[in-house]
Amino acid sequence: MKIFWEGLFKKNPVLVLAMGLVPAVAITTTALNGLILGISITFVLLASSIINFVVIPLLPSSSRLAMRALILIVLVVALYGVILHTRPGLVAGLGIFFPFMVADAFRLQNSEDQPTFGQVVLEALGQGLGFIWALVLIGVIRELLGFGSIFGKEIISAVLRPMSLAKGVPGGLIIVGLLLALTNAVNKEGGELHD
Amino acid sequence: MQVRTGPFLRDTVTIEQVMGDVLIALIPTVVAGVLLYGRHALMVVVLSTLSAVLTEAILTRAPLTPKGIVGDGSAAVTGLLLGLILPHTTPYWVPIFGSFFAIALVKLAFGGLGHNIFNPALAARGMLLLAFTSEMIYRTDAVTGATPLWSTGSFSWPLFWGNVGGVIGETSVVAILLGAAYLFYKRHINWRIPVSCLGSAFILALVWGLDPWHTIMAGGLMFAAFFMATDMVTSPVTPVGELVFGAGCGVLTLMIRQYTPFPEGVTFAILIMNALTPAIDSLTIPHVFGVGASHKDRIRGFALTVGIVMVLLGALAVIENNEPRVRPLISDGHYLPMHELLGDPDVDVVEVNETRYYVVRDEEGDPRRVAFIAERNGFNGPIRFLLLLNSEHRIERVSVLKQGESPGFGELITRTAFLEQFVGLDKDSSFTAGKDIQVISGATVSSRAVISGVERALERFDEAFFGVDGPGTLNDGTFLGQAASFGGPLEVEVVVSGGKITSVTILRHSDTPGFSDPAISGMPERIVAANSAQVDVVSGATLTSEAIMSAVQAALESTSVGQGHELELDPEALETLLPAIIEAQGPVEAVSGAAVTSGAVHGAFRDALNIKEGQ
Amino acid sequence: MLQHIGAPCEPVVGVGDKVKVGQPLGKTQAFVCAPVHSSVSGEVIAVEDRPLVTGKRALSVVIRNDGQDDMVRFEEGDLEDMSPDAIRQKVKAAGIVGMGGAGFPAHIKLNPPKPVHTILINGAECEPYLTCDHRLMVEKAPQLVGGMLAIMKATGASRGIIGIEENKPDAIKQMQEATKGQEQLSVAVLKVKYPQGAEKQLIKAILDKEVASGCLPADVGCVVSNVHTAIAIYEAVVQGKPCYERVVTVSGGSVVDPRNVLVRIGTPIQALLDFCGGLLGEPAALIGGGPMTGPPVLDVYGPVVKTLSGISALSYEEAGFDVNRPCIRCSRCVRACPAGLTPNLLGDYSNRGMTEQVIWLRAQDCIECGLCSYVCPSKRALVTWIKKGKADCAALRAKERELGVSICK
Amino acid sequence: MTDGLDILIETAITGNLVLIQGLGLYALTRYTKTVRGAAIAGLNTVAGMLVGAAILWLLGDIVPTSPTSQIGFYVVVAFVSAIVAPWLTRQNTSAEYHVVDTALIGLLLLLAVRGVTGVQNVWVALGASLGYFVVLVIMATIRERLALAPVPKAFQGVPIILITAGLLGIALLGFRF
Repeated sequence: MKIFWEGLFKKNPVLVLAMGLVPAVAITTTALNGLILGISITFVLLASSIINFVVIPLLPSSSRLAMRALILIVLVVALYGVILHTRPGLVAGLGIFFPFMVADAFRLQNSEDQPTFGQVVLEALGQGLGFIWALVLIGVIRELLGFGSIFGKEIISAVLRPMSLAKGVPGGLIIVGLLLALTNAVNKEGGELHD
Repeated sequence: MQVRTGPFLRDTVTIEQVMGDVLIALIPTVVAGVLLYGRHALMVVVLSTLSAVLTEAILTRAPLTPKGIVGDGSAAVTGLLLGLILPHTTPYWVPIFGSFFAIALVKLAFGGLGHNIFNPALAARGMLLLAFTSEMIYRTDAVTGATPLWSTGSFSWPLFWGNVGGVIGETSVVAILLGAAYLFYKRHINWRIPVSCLGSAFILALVWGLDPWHTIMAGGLMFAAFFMATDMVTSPVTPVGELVFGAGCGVLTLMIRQYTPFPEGVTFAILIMNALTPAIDSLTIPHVFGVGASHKDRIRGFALTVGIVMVLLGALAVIENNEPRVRPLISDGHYLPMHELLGDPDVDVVEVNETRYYVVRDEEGDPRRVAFIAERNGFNGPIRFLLLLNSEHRIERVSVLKQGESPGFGELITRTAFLEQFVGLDKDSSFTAGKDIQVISGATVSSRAVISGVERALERFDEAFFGVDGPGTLNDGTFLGQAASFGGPLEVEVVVSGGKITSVTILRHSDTPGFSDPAISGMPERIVAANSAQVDVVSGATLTSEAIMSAVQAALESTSVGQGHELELDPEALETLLPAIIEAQGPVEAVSGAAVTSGAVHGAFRDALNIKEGQ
Repeated sequence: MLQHIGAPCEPVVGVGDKVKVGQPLGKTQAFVCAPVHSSVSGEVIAVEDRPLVTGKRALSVVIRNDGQDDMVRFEEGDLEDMSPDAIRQKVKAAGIVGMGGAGFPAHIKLNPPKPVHTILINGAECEPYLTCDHRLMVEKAPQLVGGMLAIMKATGASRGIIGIEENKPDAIKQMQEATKGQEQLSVAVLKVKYPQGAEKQLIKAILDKEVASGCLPADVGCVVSNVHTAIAIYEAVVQGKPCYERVVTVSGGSVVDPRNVLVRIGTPIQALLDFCGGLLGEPAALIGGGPMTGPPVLDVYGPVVKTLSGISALSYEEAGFDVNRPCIRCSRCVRACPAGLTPNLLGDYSNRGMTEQVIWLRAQDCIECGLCSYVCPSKRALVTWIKKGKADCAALRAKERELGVSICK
Repeated sequence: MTDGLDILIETAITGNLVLIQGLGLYALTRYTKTVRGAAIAGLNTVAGMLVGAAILWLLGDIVPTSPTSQIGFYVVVAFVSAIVAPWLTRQNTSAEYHVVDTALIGLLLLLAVRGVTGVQNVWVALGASLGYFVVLVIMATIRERLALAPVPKAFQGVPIILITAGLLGIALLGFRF
């Protein structure tokens, strides 16, 4: 269970590990985008972890890396296709950068073999949910500032006019940067960066 | 005894003195700004300075005594500089928020004094420009309208003394030079950055055939060259680096001015060069004593610098002279198979306001299906698109016919996923970008251009077929009209006799004398001659001209619609409407209770403020 | 026993020995070394480690002065008759070192590795506050000319130039008179500028030649000598007098009666200060040397050594200290640096021990003049850090040599 | 020629992959500690972009037309290029880096949706990779200076990099304001 909560908070993939920056900055301009993206990533992570758990041990070690990548690509592209065919309007909002989650999902996957199936699922779920809440938070902030609304409902347009900067990438970079700093301050552990 | 290390003699200059001297050097500019713009400008400057100083004191947990609050004085400099580069009409929260941003995020987050990468005041201004465009650009743009930044006029004395509206600190060249002279005298700045910055801009302006004096004196370049680019913390420390930095600022400023209609390129140019400063520093470590032959090296270095600058300028000139060639998909609407599109061989061609409408009429002769081609300026020149309306005048189809947007970016607007979003909308629909219509990530500007273009095209269509009639059916009489100009309301009296405009008199205006004069004297003649409110503007006084036109239009509208002769301008309505128009880049819903006024303002600003906005 | 750069001397006297003024106390066979002579007559009471003014300790010979001032007999010589080698021998025997502060043994300097055409006498005072060279030029101009001739003869140079800053008109006049009739000698008037007195800067100012980094003045055909050194060489060669006394400037706002004092080597600083009327209260800084480059005096009972050109006792009004506020990158230090370095970066990197960057920024070319710290509005300890950085570089180089590998390029 | 030059400038400055498009942030935060490291990482990605563009140029005729399979195709090309690139530049950084950088996928996706053909692929890739490379190196020089600065603890690491990038993005937005 610890592994689940870690992914959710202490090792939140976006706010602590600083993964998924591209989805957060380039795509999550609204809360809805963040939610869809988070759900998509959760799905991809969960599905790929399960498939990996089953398939990867059967493969020779030399081809595991490529195989994992391939599985991810197939999953993401399939998901993209599904969204495109069911809700084409969403794609315009998510933009063409949707498949970027491939890279982040790949980096998030623990390459070491997981001991049990349950742990694999829990980790993927925890990270996915971590993605969801972090991306929705970022989306809410940026939508509020950029459009004056949350999930499409107008909130502040009467008081303070929305600022277009928050919608753009530079504004997104600054907002996400501030959120990360805030997390660091709360965590008190300082920004550990693996470089 | 405490062990101290040498040297035991120190110059008496301290950080406080440096900062104090910069503050002193800014006094003439503040005085000039306050003299030109009055109390509000003073408040803006004071507020930004105070909030900068307080922000720093609170965030660094300095003791909140007067001394602790003032600290080393660097926050005051940042705040004052920021105040001086804000438009004088800006609301009071803008300087406060800007100063907070500058100090907290651009300075303290980077480690405080001496460690910031970007010039805090400029970064804050860049942020404000992009985030709160209307608060920042309203009057600034008016200045560009009135100051012919690109005209071929020669050395302008009003500009030199500061008789030009706009940003508080950037207007009076004399005051700027006074302050700069003081800094030179105190040896806090040296000639390299200002000279190379202004010099490169000057030369580039000559190369591009612009008026060089105007180029360096208008649009804040002068102020920035002396007070912003020379900011010690964010500019290189090496002599050669300073030259490179200054030249970069000048060249980038002009490039940005060329790329965008916005005159404040210098803000962004200096920010870009700030980011390059560490690189410039490490590439231009100065000549070490005793390493290499000095004289020859210096000459070679100089020649190399000149060479590189020349090559750069040459490249820029080449780019400039070769406007991006647009390869249209279909070069002209005439070749479109309109009959097929409309599904009816019986097509009327109606031309209204230079737009050609292909109309299939129903039994009563009203338009049933309509196709027409509209244009809108995108990121890279006009985007031309075809609109197809169904019998309810809702959009049936939008296709982009011609665009010159960046391959891979702006070009995405041609994708069906984007254009399909318009289907079913009509002129009463809301067209908010990003909400009603999803903007394409990576092609925001172009998307917005299409969105506002479609919206406007629908309005025009409506005006053309169902709107008020044009001139020619004017009722005789004397009418009053009003419109907002950049100095305040402008009032005209229009006399119509025999269905024609016979005289136009400007009753009242408060625009800057000198700049607006050509328009005040020239426009009535033109309007009478053309018998229309829509005439060419007087160059050099664009905004005033526009205001006159819209005031006349308002007067004429009151005649044709038959409304009361007196038009009351509701200042409050104006306040809320103007920024909204600018923000939305197009018409907004008229403020209730001030419908006519709004219409007049619409007319004036719709085309005048053809500003491409950022994201 | 260590009053110069190079190997220390070994004492040749023991406790209880009677010595006379001018009698050698220490000798050595090492190449870069100069003997030390007694400055008083009396009895040796100890040979032990004693603190120097800088707080460092060195092997010292302690002599109880009997007040007799018995001199050893000096061997007089005639410059005309002597060979360059003989001059060098006499200079070596007299124990003359560079008296401007560096303390490089003079006889080695007189034997340059490359042919020399010009000798330069540094009449530009090394530091503000110090005036001993100035006074010497005014008072001992003939001796200085003699010293120049001796150096020229020893080095085979054909030209002698003495560079004097233009704010010392009396010295210029004296020297012009003294060199009258000597065609190979001339006086160059220099701008007043710190650090004009540094060797390479002097060459640049007089001859407009830059001595390449890591090279000696001899590489451009020069030998540079201090005024005091030249006079000591003259006295050693012509009068046979060993180096047992020197002129020390006692100056600064805290000194009651600032003056130049001819003082025997080994005199405690305190005695020197007392001679000048003592101090007005506690000085803000007591420095052995000039205020720019001199080290702080940690022991006022430390002895005067051959390289001590002055004592500066600065009052609180005139002295400045490190505060180390953040660098505002005003680039004053870059513009001031006579060596053309970037002290702000160099200081930061040195302070953090980033030796690779320190080497890249050419710390070894720093002449430690202190100008960067002087001009710094943030009062940063740039020189101190750079000195540390230079030491780090040297240590790294030594390690590289030891290991035979290149740690950094 | 001017066409090419135009594309170069548009893609390098006004459509900068990192600062305006928000791609390649992983490399921006992880590989910019030293200028050398940034240059190597940048070089790898640049090589990958060019290889990818070249592949697209060569395979231009067989690119699938339906959106889903098209994107799949491009992602695969991106992965292939990413694996080929370090081998080309002979600059291995880490196993992790073998995979792919978002900027690489991003560029190829952008190529995908823009529908240009032939050698223009390479022009766009050249401009985009130039802009990407320069931003990476500049960020490294800025970080070297920030290494000397007392950045508040909470801001150390990724946050200050993102904020710097954001401010730099604001600066570049001046070109399309």
